[in-house]
Amino acid sequence: MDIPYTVKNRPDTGLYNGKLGVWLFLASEVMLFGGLFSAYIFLRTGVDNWPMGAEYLSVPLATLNTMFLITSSVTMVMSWASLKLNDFKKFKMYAGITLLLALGFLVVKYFEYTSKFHHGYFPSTNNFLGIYFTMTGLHVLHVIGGIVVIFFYWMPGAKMWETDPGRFTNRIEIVGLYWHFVDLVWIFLFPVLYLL
Amino acid sequence: MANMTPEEVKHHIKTYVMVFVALAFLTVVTVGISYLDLGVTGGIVLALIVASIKGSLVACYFMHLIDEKITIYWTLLATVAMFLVLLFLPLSTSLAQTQV
Amino acid sequence: MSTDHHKESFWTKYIFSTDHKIIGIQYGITSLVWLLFGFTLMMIMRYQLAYPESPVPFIGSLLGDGGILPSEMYNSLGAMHGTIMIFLGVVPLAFGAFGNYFVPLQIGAIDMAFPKLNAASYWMYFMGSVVMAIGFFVPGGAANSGWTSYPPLADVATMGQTVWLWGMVLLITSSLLGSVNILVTVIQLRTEGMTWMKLPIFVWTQFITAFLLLLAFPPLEAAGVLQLMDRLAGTSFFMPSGLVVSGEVLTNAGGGSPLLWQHLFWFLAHPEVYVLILPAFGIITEIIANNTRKPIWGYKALVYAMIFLGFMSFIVWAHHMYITGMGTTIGAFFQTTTMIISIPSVVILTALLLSLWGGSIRFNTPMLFALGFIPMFGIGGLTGLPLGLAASDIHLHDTYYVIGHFHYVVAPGTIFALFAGIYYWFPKMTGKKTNETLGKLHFFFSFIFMNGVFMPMFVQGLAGVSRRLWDGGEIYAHAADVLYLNEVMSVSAWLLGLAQIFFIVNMIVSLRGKKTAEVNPWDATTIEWTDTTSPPLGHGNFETVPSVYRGPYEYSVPGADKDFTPQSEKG
Amino acid sequence: MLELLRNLGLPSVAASTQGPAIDNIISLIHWLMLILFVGWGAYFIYALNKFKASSNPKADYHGVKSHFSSYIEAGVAVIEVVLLFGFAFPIWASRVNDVPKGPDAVQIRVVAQQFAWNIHYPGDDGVFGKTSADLVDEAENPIGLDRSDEFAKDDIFTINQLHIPVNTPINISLSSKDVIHSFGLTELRVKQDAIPGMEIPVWFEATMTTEEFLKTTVGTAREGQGFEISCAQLCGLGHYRMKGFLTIHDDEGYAAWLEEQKQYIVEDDEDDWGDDEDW
Ligand code: HEA
Ligand code: HEA
Ligand code: CUA
Ligand SMILES: [Cu+2]
Repeated sequence: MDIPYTVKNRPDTGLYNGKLGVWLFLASEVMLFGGLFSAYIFLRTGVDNWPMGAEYLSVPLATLNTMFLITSSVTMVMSWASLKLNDFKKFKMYAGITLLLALGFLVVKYFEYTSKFHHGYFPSTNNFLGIYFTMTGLHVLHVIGGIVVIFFYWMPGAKMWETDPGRFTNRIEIVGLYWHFVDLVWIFLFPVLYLL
Repeated sequence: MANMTPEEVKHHIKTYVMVFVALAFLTVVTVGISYLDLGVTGGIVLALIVASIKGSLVACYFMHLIDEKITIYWTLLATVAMFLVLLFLPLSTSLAQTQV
Repeated sequence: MSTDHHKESFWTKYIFSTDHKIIGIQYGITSLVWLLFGFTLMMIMRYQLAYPESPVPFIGSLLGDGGILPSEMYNSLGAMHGTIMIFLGVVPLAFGAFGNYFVPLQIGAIDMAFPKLNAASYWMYFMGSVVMAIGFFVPGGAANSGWTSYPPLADVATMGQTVWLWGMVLLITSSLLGSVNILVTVIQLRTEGMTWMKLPIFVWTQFITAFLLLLAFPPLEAAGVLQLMDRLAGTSFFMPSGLVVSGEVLTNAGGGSPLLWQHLFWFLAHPEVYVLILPAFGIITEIIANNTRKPIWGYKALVYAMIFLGFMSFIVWAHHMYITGMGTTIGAFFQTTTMIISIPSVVILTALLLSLWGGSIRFNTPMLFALGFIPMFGIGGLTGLPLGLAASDIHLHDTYYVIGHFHYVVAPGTIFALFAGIYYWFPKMTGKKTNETLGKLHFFFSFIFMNGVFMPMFVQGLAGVSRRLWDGGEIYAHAADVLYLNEVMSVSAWLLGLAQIFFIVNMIVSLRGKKTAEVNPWDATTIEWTDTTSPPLGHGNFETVPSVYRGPYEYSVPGADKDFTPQSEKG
Repeated sequence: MLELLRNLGLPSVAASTQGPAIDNIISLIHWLMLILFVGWGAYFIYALNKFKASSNPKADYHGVKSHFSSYIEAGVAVIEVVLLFGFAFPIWASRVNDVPKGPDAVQIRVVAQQFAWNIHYPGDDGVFGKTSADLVDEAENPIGLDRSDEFAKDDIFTINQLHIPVNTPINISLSSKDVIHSFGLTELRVKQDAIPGMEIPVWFEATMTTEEFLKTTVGTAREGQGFEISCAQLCGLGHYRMKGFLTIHDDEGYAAWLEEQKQYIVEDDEDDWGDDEDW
């Protein structure tokens, strides 16, 4: 016997299990980053002089990264829409671009981090850098998680398209929701850490 | 989003592209604002407003929140409420802390 | 159907199973072992409290130093007792075991919504508990800054604290997976006819509990990450500048705040206490309805009270922090919310009490534990009130009064409810009956000794004896009058430990006995009892999934031929 | 009720101006608790007996129909409102807002550390000298007082010995060098966390001298032992022994004590005195 509503929507809620599940998971993620944002505000208001992000950080690189993530978000949603249109090739293309952009994000982040270390800026230098490394570090872990999952459905997991296309499309929608959330977190991290 | 016609999907795709353009534009705007000298408070407020607009665009269109099911709205409503509590209540508590 | 097509090996069937019933039992066994262990730690500590600085018998040689429990180890055991009881004992038992096993059965689902995730959350919990156990073997011993882990103490503590934090990260992740699973299961997999207002209260409590875990735990995870950064990367999120610890000026950058941790911690830990009590309410409600043979009084009031309780629990946390120097407005706010949150608890208890009226009460073992729960929770809840008013909390904060308060709600409260649940559902889980005599002995002795341990705590607390004192307050003059109680409490605790032998023997004997239990031994109405095979393993819990036609507690319906009408009965 | 609570351990003296108010609210709320518990307890036992299966074999589907429970719940809510507005808020407001700053009040700094209470008086000039973490020397100068600062010259410093005058507002500014401690004066119903990085005011006015208090202890288990400072917050392995002593003098006694302390300033700083053999 199979668990119901993995592909079809339950009539009264209009949802399939995975979608509800991922939204609940994202709710907890909101609270996780919420805890860190709360810490940020708390620490910042607790001291007299809080450094401007731009003193330590590179705004151009972060702008580039913002663009990477925004674009990857749109390609992610396009890859799902392609599946909806039964166009598996386009799905492959868009998901591939998403992966590339995500990797691009990581590469830029790598250069950002190493250049901080070169200048002798470490998490322990001050609380601004501490919270910067913690928040972006956690975000990077989320990006890496996203890459792993997208890669899985791009290569080995894509076989499911042949056996169970409805379910595969749903999975991509779920992965997409997660990926947009990662983008959304960055949309807030960017001004909060770099610009204020 | 389980049962959409191809036309609907195509229509959606147009929206995605538009949202993408808006997001890119707003990113430029935020960076631009940060070079203006608006003072700390002004800068923070404006930057956060822009970020919220961007965030809502992503949530509403990419994540399809604009027409989602009631269950998800309820869940998110509760989450947002707790999120706001988490963000501001500790702060107001510490600001009211008795100190010499 | 219950049986799978292919033969499963022992490993896939019992160890890496994705069947919610097996996972529930895994949770149950692991958490019971931890409960026993956590209790053992406390029995050791109680020796030092009763007879300060005398060698502990039997296990003294493990403690070093002539068999006397050293004060730093006392702190370790105390912190680990709290952590283990709450995060490794009660939550996994109440939410992991009972939730997993009975939520799908009670709503007529064939399994949890995400069986693999379910297994993952058990194994995450298991790993978390292994990590916690490793803490005892690292240099400096296990975490010793209290279960609350307040920095800066926890920031500068020995390595055990780092292990504790890693353990917590795993446990939190496990709870998050578990709660997503329960929520989706309840929302999506209710069988036909099982509308929200026909859900058994037990399912409601699990549902609300899952919400609390989902939204309250992540901030603690964030806080845990920050504390790990403080300890491993040298940040100073929780450390202000210019600290001088043991004569050394710390070289941290400073600028952090110890209170930040307290906010993030209590943001979880207050909702957490309702995580401990809500499933208990659920179990108690099932058993009371069943053994009074009448519907529960005020079903709707119960449901709304619990939802309200869940919401409110997010905005009362700073009542643990009055003495940190809270201002007047915020103080007034938190005192008010704390008083408000006591009202739904009163409503819940009132509904349970009124449910007795007009019943035809059977006093079997589960019912005895359920009835014991009510006044015990009453004492625990009522003693929360003086703590909730900042003015009286000035005197009572961090004294044994607090210890007494919360043990009454968690030990003779929640633990009794869990025992009640175990006795009640044992026939369902195993097809076997437990021994009533042993069960009743277990109840009466536990009841007496629980009170023997915790009642004197209020006296010590009123006298102002601080908690977490290695010598039990011996050096303080204000404790002199009430010091003799330490021995009373300790002896009660050991006798309480002995009383558990009835339980363990009962479990072993019953498990080895024959499958003699009927399908529905208690004549209950909820649909887990309509199931014909007991216990059916594998996905698929029912021969045919029942549809639901009526409320969960249709006992003694006028005009019906039996005194219970199952939810799945048409008409 | 207060008598009952006293018999149950609540210290029989509440030796500060706020103490009686705190005892009062403790006893009021215990009234509420007792009434609820006894009331429901009586009902509980009555119901169990009346409705046991042997005396009531057939359960009643409908059960209680009256709404009296709603009145009880409303009643509890009303009493809680009264307790909040009538008692809890005012007491807290006075504790937080009435901090005496003027010259009539005695100003003291208390700096907690593992596992002792450092007490710092401003001396005759009424101004605390500068302190700095870099000057800390655990043996000689635990609070890092900068004796070269002109305000520091007359500062008095003790370990674990807090001396105050009776019937005078005392304003203690509380902080900690290392971890969180909690400054508790049980008999005065005073408690306040000492949090590193923060200077939190605690104020009170003692209403009884140590001498008077000692008379009340005659014949009890604590005979001969005066007021103490206890640490209420877990602060490490020595938390249990972080005890200080509070001595409340009459005005002359206090002046004499201050005078006596001055001689230690001139000599080698605060080294070889203070009852630290007791902690
Ligand atoms: C299951 C756990 C649980 C529950 C349910 C509660 C319930 C409550 N708690 Fe408790 N609490 C803890 C667990 C719990 N608590 C723990 C673990 C701590 C300490 C943490 C630490 O510091 O380590 C703590 C500490 C704690 C404090 C901090 C004290 C301090 O540190 O100074 C406060 C202060 O407000 C408080 C208040 C309350 C209140 C107002 C309730 C209310 O919700 C209670 C409402 C209930 C009632 C009002 C009962 C109604 C009774 C009747 C109707 C009568 C029935 C009578 C008969 C049947 C005879 N609690
Ligand atoms: C759920 C939470 C919970 C539970 C159930 C308990 C249960 C008990 N606790 Fe605990 N306790 C805490 C949570 C809990 N405690 C916390 C959070 C603290 C604060 C820590 C800190 O200061 O940081 C604390 C602190 C604390 C102290 C204060 C220490 C101090 O301040 O120095 C004391 C002192 O007596 C104590 C005693 C006890 C006793 C005697 C029990 C007894 O009731 C135990 C009874 C246990 C059982 C009855 C379980 C028996 C199990 C079985 C029989 C299983 C059988 C096994 C199989 C079949 C495999 N506890
Ligand atoms: Cu200082 Cu406990
Ligand atoms: Cu609480």
